[in-house]
Amino acid sequence: MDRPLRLIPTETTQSAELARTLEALLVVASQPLSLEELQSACEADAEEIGDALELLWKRYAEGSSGIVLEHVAGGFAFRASADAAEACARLFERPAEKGLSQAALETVAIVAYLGPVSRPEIARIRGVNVDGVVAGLVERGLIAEGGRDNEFGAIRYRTTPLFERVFGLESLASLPRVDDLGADVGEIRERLEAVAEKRTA
Amino acid sequence: MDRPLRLIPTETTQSAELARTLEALLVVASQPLSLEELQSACEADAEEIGDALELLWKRYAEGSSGIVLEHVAGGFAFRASADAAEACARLFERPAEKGLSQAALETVAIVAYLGPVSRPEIARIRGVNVDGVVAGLVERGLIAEGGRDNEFGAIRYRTTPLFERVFGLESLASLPRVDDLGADVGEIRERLEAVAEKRTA
Amino acid sequence: MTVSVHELELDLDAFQGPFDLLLSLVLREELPLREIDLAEVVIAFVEHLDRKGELDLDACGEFLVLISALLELKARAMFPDEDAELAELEPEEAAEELARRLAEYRRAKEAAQFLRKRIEERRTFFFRLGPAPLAPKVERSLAPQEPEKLAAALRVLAIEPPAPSLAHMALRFPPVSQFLERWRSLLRRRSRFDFDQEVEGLSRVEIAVAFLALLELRKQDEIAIAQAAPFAPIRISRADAERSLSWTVRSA
Repeated sequence: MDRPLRLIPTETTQSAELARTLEALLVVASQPLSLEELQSACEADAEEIGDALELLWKRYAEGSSGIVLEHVAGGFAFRASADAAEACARLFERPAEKGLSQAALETVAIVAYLGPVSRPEIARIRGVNVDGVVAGLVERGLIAEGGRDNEFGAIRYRTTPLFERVFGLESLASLPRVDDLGADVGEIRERLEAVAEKRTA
Repeated sequence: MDRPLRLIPTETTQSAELARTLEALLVVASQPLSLEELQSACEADAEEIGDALELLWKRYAEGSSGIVLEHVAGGFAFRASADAAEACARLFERPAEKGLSQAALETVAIVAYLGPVSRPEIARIRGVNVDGVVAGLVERGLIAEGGRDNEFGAIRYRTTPLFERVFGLESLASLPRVDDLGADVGEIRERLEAVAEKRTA
Repeated sequence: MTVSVHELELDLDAFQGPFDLLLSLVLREELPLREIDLAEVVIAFVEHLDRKGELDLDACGEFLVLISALLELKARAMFPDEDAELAELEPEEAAEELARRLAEYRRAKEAAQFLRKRIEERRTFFFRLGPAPLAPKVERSLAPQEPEKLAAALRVLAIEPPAPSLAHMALRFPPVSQFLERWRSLLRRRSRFDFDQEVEGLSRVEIAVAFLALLELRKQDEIAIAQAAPFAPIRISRADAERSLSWTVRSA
């Protein structure tokens, strides 16, 4: 290194050290790690973790490394850079999302928006039996059992952290609002009015 | 960047690019990746992969990053740096479980009071197959192998010092008394076996 | 014979082609009707009429008949195994329920579309599923345990099994007719009653037979059975009594 020597404030070296610990945690974790998990594993406060994450955020940005840090499913996690997608595709399958049918997407959407919901409730909305689809989604790890309607009632399902990860959501709260038919009705009315106007004109 | 510009040999940039792809592959892999796997994923030859690995080797050496590249039997894999061992241990520490299942409790009680005993003996008393429960207790370190019935006989199990710690016993001699079940180990065993026989009848 | 309806070209999310083809695909059940946005079809028809510049009454009539048939089919499809349930609702309630389900299904479809887009956007993002190859082993620890639990567990194993019971041999089934009479006479005095209240104190077998008697009466259209929600009290009323507003249990 031919950069001039300068005094490095302690704070920065602390952050750098903490950043190394975070790297270590993130590279072995099997799920995104929340701020709280990082804090208690490092025995550091939120601000310290925040500063260290800041460093990692730059180091592992898309384009600067093969490893990319992302904020997803309520936590932080490493993923492969998009540049390496082809190489990754040669080596790894995507068992969670590969070949998801329209029925499966609709079902997992219902669970994400209305969950926890039971199979009968999903069937009622989709208008068909959903037993097979639900079992498939459980197998993929996108939804999981989460309690019962009541003590002896139907099993209810909710989406998993993997669901949020696969679909790149920071949390379920970041699902877009799916509004009532409001927008559609408005659009239909507008188009009909346009026709009517032309006729009377 | 205030570093002087210099010509970078093409080979190096190629290696750097390949190194990024390797980083990506290694961060996604759930098993060590062999040289062959890296080659076919990157569509590169052994020498090219070797050069790229050389770069990673320095970048992810113990002491320079929280992520450490390791060469194990199956190939290459990332691990957490030794410096982060404590933080990792805290991350992977599970909250202590409250208690054992009834099956595990009955099994460990048999081993504690009647041990050393073999799996077939435990199975006879409990009236069910106990292979899974015994394996679980061994894995948790509450019981351990301790000799055989005879030279070629079934493996016998006894409780461990960890078992004594968990149950707050100074030694097996301080197990709660069960005089009501029989005067000595032989009698208790006979009684339990007799009841088990009636149960399965 | 007009040709306007047949030459109506559609360009919908789920279908592209002439209206004719749409009809035949739906009737052959090769295209699920719930995928088709019928409002779009209506708009397409109105725009088509507008382009022709003249009001073709025959075409309008034919279109109205066809589109209402499709709407009814679609409505029925929302209640696959529950026609009876829908039929037993008051018309306004049925309409409301239908609208609610349509809206819910539409929302689910929109959400699914969003999710599909997300998968597409993240197609180039790979991440590890499951633990890292060299992750530390997870330690399972056990909280301190009471030693008395060990003795208790051993004592459980020493409990003599009960002598084989012959009690089930003596199970007696009260005749269904007994309850048929009981329910009929009760309904002669009162227009409705709560099943749970009436069978309080009876044995399980008796309650089962009492319920069978109810189903028999229901089959003969003598009574209506209603339950506000699963596990809520079951309400029985005379078939001729005014209909309850709550959801009606069908054939059970």
